[in-house]
Amino acid sequence: MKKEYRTIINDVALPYKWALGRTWTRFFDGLKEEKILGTKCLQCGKTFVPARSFCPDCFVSEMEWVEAAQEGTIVTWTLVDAEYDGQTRKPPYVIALVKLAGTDCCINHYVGGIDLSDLKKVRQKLKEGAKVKAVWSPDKKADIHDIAYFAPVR
Amino acid sequence: MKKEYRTIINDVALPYKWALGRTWTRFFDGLKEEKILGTKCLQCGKTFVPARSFCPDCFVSEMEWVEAAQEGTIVTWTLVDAEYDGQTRKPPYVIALVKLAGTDCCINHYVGGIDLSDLKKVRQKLKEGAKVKAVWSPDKKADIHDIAYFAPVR
Amino acid sequence: MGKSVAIIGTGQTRHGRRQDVCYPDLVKEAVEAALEDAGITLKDVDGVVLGTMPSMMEGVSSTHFYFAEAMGSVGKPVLKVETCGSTGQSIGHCGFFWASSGMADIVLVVGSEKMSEGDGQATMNTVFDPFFQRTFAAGAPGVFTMQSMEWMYRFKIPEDKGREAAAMISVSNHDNAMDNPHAHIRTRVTMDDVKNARIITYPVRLLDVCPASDGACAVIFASGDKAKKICKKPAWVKGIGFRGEEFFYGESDKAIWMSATEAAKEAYSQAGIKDPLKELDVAEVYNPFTYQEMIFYECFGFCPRGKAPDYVLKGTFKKGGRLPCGPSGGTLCTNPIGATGLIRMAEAALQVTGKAGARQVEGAKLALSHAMGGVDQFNGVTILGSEQ
Amino acid sequence: MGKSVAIIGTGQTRHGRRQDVCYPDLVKEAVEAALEDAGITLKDVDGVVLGTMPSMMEGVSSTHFYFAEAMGSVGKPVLKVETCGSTGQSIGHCGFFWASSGMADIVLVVGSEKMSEGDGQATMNTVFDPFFQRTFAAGAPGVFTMQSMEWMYRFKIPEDKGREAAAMISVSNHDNAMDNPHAHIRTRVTMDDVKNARIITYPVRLLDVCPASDGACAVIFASGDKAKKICKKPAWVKGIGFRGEEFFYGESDKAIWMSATEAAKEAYSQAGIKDPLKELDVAEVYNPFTYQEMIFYECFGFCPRGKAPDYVLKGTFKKGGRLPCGPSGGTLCTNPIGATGLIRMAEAALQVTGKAGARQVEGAKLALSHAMGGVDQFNGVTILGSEQ
Ligand SMILES: [Zn+2]
Ligand SMILES: [Zn+2]
Repeated sequence: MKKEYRTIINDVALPYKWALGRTWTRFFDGLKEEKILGTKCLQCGKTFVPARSFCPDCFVSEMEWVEAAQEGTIVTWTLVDAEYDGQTRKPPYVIALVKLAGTDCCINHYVGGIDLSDLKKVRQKLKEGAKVKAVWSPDKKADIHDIAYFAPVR
Repeated sequence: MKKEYRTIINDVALPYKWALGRTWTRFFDGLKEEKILGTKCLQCGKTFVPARSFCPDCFVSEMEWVEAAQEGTIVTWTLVDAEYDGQTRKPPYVIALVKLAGTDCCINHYVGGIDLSDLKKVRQKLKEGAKVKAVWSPDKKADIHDIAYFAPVR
Repeated sequence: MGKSVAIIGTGQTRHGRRQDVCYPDLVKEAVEAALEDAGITLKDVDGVVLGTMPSMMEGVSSTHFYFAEAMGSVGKPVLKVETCGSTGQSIGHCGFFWASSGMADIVLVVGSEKMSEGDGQATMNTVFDPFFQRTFAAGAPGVFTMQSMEWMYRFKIPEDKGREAAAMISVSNHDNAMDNPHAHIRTRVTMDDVKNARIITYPVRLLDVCPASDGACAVIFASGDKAKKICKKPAWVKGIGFRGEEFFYGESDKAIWMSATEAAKEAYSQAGIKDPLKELDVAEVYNPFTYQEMIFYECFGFCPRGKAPDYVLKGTFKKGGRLPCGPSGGTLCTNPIGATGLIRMAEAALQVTGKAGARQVEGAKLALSHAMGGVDQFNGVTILGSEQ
Repeated sequence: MGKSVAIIGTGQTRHGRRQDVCYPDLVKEAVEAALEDAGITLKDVDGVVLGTMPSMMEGVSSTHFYFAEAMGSVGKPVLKVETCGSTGQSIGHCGFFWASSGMADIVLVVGSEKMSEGDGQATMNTVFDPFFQRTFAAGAPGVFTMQSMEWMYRFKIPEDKGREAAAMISVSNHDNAMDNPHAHIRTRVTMDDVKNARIITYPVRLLDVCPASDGACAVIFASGDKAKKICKKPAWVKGIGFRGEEFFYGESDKAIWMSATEAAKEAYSQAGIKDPLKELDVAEVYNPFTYQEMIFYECFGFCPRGKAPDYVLKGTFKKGGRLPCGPSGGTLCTNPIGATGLIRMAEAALQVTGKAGARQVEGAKLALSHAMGGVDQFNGVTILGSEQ
């Protein structure tokens, strides 16, 4: 018997040329030199990483460049153990929100340099407040992966 | 001097599995057998190609299958002479709206089998009301390209 | 509040894997059901609002055009609105604004998704900027799980207690879905099933997570005057609230969650609700993840901060509990994203008009419906009531 | 009409190739300008409506989230609306509904596109269904040119006359753009330049077609009461109209074009306009293609069917003519798609409030603005006036 309905399988690919603008270009140039650059709002005093061209709280452009610490603490994390189309890493891996010392927001990144085979041990190591430090990629492309991952300190 | 801003070039590709449903599956199966199938609304009597599962005018599902003529007339056309990402043909080529005899709407397709080197001659051949006829692809995949193009008659 | 507006009809498809129909035909299924429920025809409709996920989910970027016949929008004004997961609430709010402005008497609102045609998590990744956050997203589970962990850390919720309560939420949603003929997943699960399911994003497991569904929902809004004329028992819009958050995920506090908290607060204030746990009869909370559902309970004032697991464990939000949540089986058992938030609203309308069948909460008069979108950035709340 | 609503401020970026800024920063440029024009701050804004093309144009599918800070929507209700090219009118209408419903006093409406970041025609192709129409689309030029040919056949317009009138439209829009500091293309062209430009889709040539621009526009709507309190000279919304058409391109008559005709008719009826050519002082018609602009003139009742070329050739729609069209240089010289329809509305607002600078039509009191979307499926019209 003939099948009554069918599906058609296809991809749609679209090309992009994303502009970084001055602020993000400088932020990524910083990564290439192993510096994590943020901007500090001259009105409210908050420091944002990645750098912003204007303060998200005050809507003003008066910001000054600062170099952020490369150490920070874990605010939250999860161990990803499922595959999705579009992922750049093969699971399992850990993603986390990291608050760099002296900044007023968190950044998303991987946490690496730990053994993921025993969940209990992972859970003991990766707590809220656990200290982590940026580990740099040897090959730098001026993109967010110039930081290879954050690794637990001590 | 260092460039102040940069762009990042990348593609985004997304995968799809499009469902044809019963009506469109049968329509494309028809093409494979060199038949152009439409549906006729039992309420208003209009015939639509490609086949529809319900009448777009009456919003009722009472439709009967009909085989449409393979000849029709050109309602409008244009000669495409510019390249775009995502085109399946290399320009120049002609696209047109063709009204198959006995149907109440037009379909989009290519017009082929004509010499495109002299615009004046093209313009003389491809007029509103000019008769065209479906030319079938030798290799059929049960998709809209089973009709290779419409070609002028006489 | 503006001029009063009511819901006079709702319609849903059979949700699930619907490869038997093309996408426009799926949408028509919901539209026809809603028209029938309201006892009107397309001719009575003055305007149409459509919502889906970011529109490349199914590879057709302009679905308001793809569905022109399926939603009967030919010859009518039509709007396409999308705010990710919160789309269903946003299109409802848009329908409300339109009818309340006096520019339309009857507005047809349609939400849909056909997730079997695309890749949900790949599409979800395109929601993020391509520079900073996209590669660390791990789809929706990644961010929603990080939020849940942040919440448990903040309120010192022991891992075991969180796990137990989340499992109970999964079990009770699955139980409820058995009463809902539209639901996608209709299987009972046990506490052990949930706790032993495979890990997606630790500690979240497969049965803590919604499915990817095909489905559509249509809801018909009418101006107050029109509603009273043509509908015996409309569901009145008592309050609406919506809030957006920051672009950088790491910039806002997701354990407290301003957007969810403030959206509910605004809706309550319009509806005159002071003690939601006492005054609401039923809630349709957008719950694609069990752990996250508990954060919503706290944001919506159903219990104090950090106490949701305790309330869950004592059965407050179960069928027969003080405030039944998700009698439909919720997002956890059915998630056609662009439709999901509108399904919550439709279910709330069914409840306050006594038309919810086997999933009816006896005597329900005041209901909360809700949806969340982006990567935690958007929350929308609508309160419906049986009285004007 | 509902409760009265007015535009109290507008802002535009410098449009063109803006690779000097990231996309959110481009949007902020327009928002800042509009706030300054209205003399308010973000704190005064009750809600935000954003519109863009189908959102994969720039590869970020949820721009309402990407722009959260740039449009100041954090902590506010926010809607994302997109109807392709007609987006700019749709978001304006949405702003109107919202302010008119009484649920907001001030609504910030933002439209944007950064076409240098994506591929416009490749994105345009995703608008079509993947089964029947996508591969024959040839982007926007293909369908718009077929429509123009259909129109010339229908009304037996000689090819040379059509060509001459279309060239004149190109020349006059390019001339007008010289007066507009925001315009993307600011170069004078001659009739011969247009007629000898390279063919895109015969008979349409390069100078018959709009550019792909980066740009954003912001327009601030206020309820009538609020507008009168805080704005000396608001632009009043006198009428809005929008219509959708069929999904299959070949199903409707594009030479008559129901959606354009009926959208204008509805807006005229609300505004009390009977003879648009006489009563309107200026029009900002959405004109990405010269030939197509003439079809709009006929649909909008500026001249009888089939007579647009004659009216164009006698100068009716030029600067100083009976009804100046596109004093800004129009879409033909600036097309950041999601912003374009809103730019038309902003330009109309500038005209009726006497703030249009070098492009001001002396004493303009009543203006039409318009946008078209999909592949001819959507048309939206808004009439603005200097008096309530
Ligand atoms: Zn600040
Ligand atoms: Zn019919």
